Amino acid sequence: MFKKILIANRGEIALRVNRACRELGIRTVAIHSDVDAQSLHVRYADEHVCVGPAEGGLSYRNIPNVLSAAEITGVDAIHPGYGFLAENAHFAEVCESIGIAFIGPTSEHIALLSDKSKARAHMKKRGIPVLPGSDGEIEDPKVCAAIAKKLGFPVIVKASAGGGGRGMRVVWHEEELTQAIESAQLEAQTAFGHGGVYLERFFEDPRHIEFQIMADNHGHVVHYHERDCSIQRRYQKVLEESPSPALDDSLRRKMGQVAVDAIKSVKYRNAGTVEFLMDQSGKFYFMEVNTRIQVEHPVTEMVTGVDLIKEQIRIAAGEELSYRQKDIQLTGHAIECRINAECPDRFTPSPGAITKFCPPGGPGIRVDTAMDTTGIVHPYYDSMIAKLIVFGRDRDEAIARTRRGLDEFVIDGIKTSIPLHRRILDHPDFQKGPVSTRFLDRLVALHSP
Amino acid sequence: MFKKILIANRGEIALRVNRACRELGIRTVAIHSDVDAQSLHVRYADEHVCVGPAEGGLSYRNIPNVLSAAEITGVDAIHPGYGFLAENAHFAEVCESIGIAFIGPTSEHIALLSDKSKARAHMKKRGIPVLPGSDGEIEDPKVCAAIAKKLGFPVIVKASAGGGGRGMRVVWHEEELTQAIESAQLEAQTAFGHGGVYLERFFEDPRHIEFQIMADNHGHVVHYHERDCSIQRRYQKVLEESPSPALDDSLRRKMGQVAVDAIKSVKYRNAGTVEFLMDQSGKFYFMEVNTRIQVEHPVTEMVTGVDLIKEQIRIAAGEELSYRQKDIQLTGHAIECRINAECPDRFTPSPGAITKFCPPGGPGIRVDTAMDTTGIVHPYYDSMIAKLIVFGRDRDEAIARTRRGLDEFVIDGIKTSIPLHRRILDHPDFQKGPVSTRFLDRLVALHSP
Amino acid sequence: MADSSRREIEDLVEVLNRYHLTELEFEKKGVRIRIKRDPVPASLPQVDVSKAVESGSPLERPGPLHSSEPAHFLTVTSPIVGTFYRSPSPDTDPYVEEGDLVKKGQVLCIVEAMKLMNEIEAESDGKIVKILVESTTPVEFGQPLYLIDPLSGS
Amino acid sequence: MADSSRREIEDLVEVLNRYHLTELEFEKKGVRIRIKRDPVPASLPQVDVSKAVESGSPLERPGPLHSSEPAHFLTVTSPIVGTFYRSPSPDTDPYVEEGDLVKKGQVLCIVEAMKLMNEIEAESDGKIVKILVESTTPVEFGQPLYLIDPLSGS
Repeated sequence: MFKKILIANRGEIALRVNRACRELGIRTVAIHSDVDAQSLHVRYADEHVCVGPAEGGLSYRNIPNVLSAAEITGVDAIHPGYGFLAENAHFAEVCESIGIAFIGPTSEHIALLSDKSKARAHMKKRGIPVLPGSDGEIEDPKVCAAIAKKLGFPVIVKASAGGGGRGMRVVWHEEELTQAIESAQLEAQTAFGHGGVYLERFFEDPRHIEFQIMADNHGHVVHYHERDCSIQRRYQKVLEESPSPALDDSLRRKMGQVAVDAIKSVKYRNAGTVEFLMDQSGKFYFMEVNTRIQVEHPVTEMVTGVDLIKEQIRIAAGEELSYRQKDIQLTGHAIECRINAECPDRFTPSPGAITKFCPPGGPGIRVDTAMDTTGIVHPYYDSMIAKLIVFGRDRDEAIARTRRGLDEFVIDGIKTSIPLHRRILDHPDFQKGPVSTRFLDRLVALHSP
Repeated sequence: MFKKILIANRGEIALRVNRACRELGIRTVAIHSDVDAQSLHVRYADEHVCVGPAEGGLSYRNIPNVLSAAEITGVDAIHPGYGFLAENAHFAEVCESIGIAFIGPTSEHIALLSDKSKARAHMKKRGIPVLPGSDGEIEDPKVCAAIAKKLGFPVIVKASAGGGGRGMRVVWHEEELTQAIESAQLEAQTAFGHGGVYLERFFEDPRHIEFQIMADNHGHVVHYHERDCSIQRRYQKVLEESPSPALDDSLRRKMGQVAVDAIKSVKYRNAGTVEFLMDQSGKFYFMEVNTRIQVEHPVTEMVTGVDLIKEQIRIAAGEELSYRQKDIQLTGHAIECRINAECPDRFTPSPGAITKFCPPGGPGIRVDTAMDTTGIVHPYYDSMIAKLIVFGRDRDEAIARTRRGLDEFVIDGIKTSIPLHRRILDHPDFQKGPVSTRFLDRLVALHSP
Repeated sequence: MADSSRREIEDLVEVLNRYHLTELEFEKKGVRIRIKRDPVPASLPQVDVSKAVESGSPLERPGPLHSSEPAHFLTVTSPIVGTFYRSPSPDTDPYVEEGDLVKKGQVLCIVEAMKLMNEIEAESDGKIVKILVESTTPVEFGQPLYLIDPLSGS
Repeated sequence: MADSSRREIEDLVEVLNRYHLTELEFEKKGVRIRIKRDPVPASLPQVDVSKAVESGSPLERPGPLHSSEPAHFLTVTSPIVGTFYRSPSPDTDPYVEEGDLVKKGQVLCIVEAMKLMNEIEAESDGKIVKILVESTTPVEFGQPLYLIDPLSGS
């Protein structure tokens, strides 16, 4: 097992990894930007190294400084968290080359799976159901138009290197197609440095279902069942739950097996998420594999009792998976609310000083945050300041308890998305069960000032 | 279901009950003494009534004022929590007589089971294994001596009305017997207003194992498996866990059945705990029934996923138990640390102002407390200010995580028992497994200044 | 402005006047009212302003109240939880009215608790300055019921 | 205004009076009350102002630092994370010593990161007042390495 791990992140996920390390008896090194010197993730760590100024590109994403920090502190491994360097194949590769374990998949896995178009082609070849679409990237407008007509409008143009809704265009009519492709290519080129795009059929009211996967270096792969992440605002996840109210046991088993097959087909290692799009009829299609631990991993931990971060670390250290598929049972229901520092109506960031931070407590409540009893929300980083994760014996109890937890949560000094979560949880459609990824955009449109 | 419940308590248990009510959509009335007017349990409630001055006997135990508060606020039911009026048969009786539901057993159950000597005799008659001892209370010194000789020294003198170690005397030699009985009688008379005592064989290194029971008004009784409360200081529980490392599945089933039989034999209702003493060989003996929800109920909630307080409320409202025995599965391992405001070496109370209170977070951590980000520990009440309850997939993980939680816990301004818990959790004997109720007294003696 | 708000403000002004305050802020359920008045103009001529300025120490605590009327008022509070009644029964007169002089030990009201009528007595001679609770209202322990001016009674 | 609010305000006034306060703010469950009164002028003339002034205000903040020398010193900080070396190789002399005069652009030390030697140069002329880190020590971003007195260099 590793003796010392550098946590190449900040905020709640840095604390989350720190906690896993402490429980495993592993020493920790925090990195931080200069404005984060007093942050909780720094205070929790055994050692800490300042790696640059406030701006993430110069500190948390600064590969030479992060690796130097790993070298001067003599760590065995680096946990990248999510965001920053977590899906940077080059970073993983340099780690491998200097003999520091990157807690995640290999650089080849990241490279293959971060190219959405290639991943799609690979999965299709292996018999994994993918969304109807183009074979690989598209160039020629005429070929494009033919594919689109065959798929039937609307279609969606997606960037191969994309993520988070960038480089995406929905096309409703043939005459809009060429322009949509060009603008998506331009946006993708600007955002990711690679302008390649591909075509898929567009579903208007899909659900977003993803399976948590773990694979060890000994050929074992298990899934920890699904998360339903259909509550999104402009392709950004807002609230997640497990299990999905849209799945029954038979569909769950089927999708779980497909997810495991997809992962096995690339000989994947460590934690990953297989994302599916599911239509109203229950048909599901592979979308992509996320090659990192995800923000919403705690809902899976709540319903399976597994510590996914510890499992990641154990596997990276060469241990075997500590569960077989049959040991992984779903119990109860879990919901996660991402609490962002933002105006709940206009979604503009609300950085500043938190004058009082008092999380809820009692049964079934878990809070992951890097806030102390007070705190600072810097404008340089992600606006998520806390995750409220709630367990209940069933979905109804989880919803009632989440509402109770939101009511108890005190965050003074800044605006947060707590009122938005209340609106979601109070909504009869959400309470009833499955909603689509467009539920929240519609709800927000109704309330927009 | 009830519309409004008065919570006749303060501190963390008042919040615990409030949370259950909120999740059930029931309005709450807090009562409070004048020094508690700003307390969190008051702020969380929908309504609040001041019932007296600081001293508990004049406020929280003031039956006329508490019942008047119930009347003027028009509640359907009263939840007594633990302590204060929770095991007061007279209070339960008056509630019954004025048509306000007492969330707990009937006054007859409380009266029968709070007389330890009568309860013992009752259980013996029904074939429940009880500790070898006298049949009922003892008076005549000569009869006493004969019984004691037959039991074999050491024996223990216990007050019928006793609890928490008061009115107890261990007698190692015959010549000490008469004096021990007299002093125990005197202490019992002073403390409980009833001087009756009885004799039992004394075990030197027993374990304290108790079963959580729930019984509805329709004849159903279930148990939620055991809690091990062997970590005690002078008969006061300090740390509890579930399941017990001393039980295997077969013994667990056997004891669970005995606990259910004991409860059924008195046609009990609502939540209760059957306490057993277990010797080194695994033989177990009925000790008593606690007729209330207990401080340590959360460890059971963690490993069964049940909300015991909500279940209490549902049953008191006439609903059936929402679980059958086969539905109640043990998953993982849970530990509770009672965090007291006290000097960790001398165990003297440490009331005062908490200048900063920041509980731990992350996976598997639950904190039940009535402290805000700051708080006041009044000298008038129990010194317990928080409960750290931790879930792990197995005992090793639960121990590692509890240590992590204790390390994260920030309570500034007063002294707490956190260092004591660290000593317990760091101890190899505790880490290995079963220890006896004398483990902690020995550990403390070693460290005493 | 709703009538109720108007009434609330007027109530607050009354409190401001009665207790010789200079500022009063009251916030409840999203409504915030703040009223302010110049420091007591009536007494101004008697104050030697120049000296006041000279003295200047910000740390100095104010001395005993200049207009000391309320300071010596006694508050009769409820010793129990229950329902407050101003009269022994619905069809009889109240025990006392504002302005009445009362003797120590005289019954002021009843607080009913658990069907028992508990008589609350005056703890000293004095004049009833204000009745703070309406009859048949629930009261909690320590809740002020009457303001008594003990000087007026002597 | 509800009776209970009125009662609360009056209670607060009582406290204000009793303890001779000038301002009191109270917040509870969405209700916020703030009351204020002028400090009572009656006792002012009795204060001996001259003594108050002589004694010296305990609130006086200390002025700017008496010994102000370091204020104009420049700190050379590490622009990267790595290992600090005072000399180009183990068997050569350090680039600079305390007391040395340096020119802008002159190499002061090396910070090694990922096997790369990064030369750190002086940003202005001056005298090396203090070397803050020992050779071969790991340094983080922004860590002070040298104190330079730019005046001494001019």
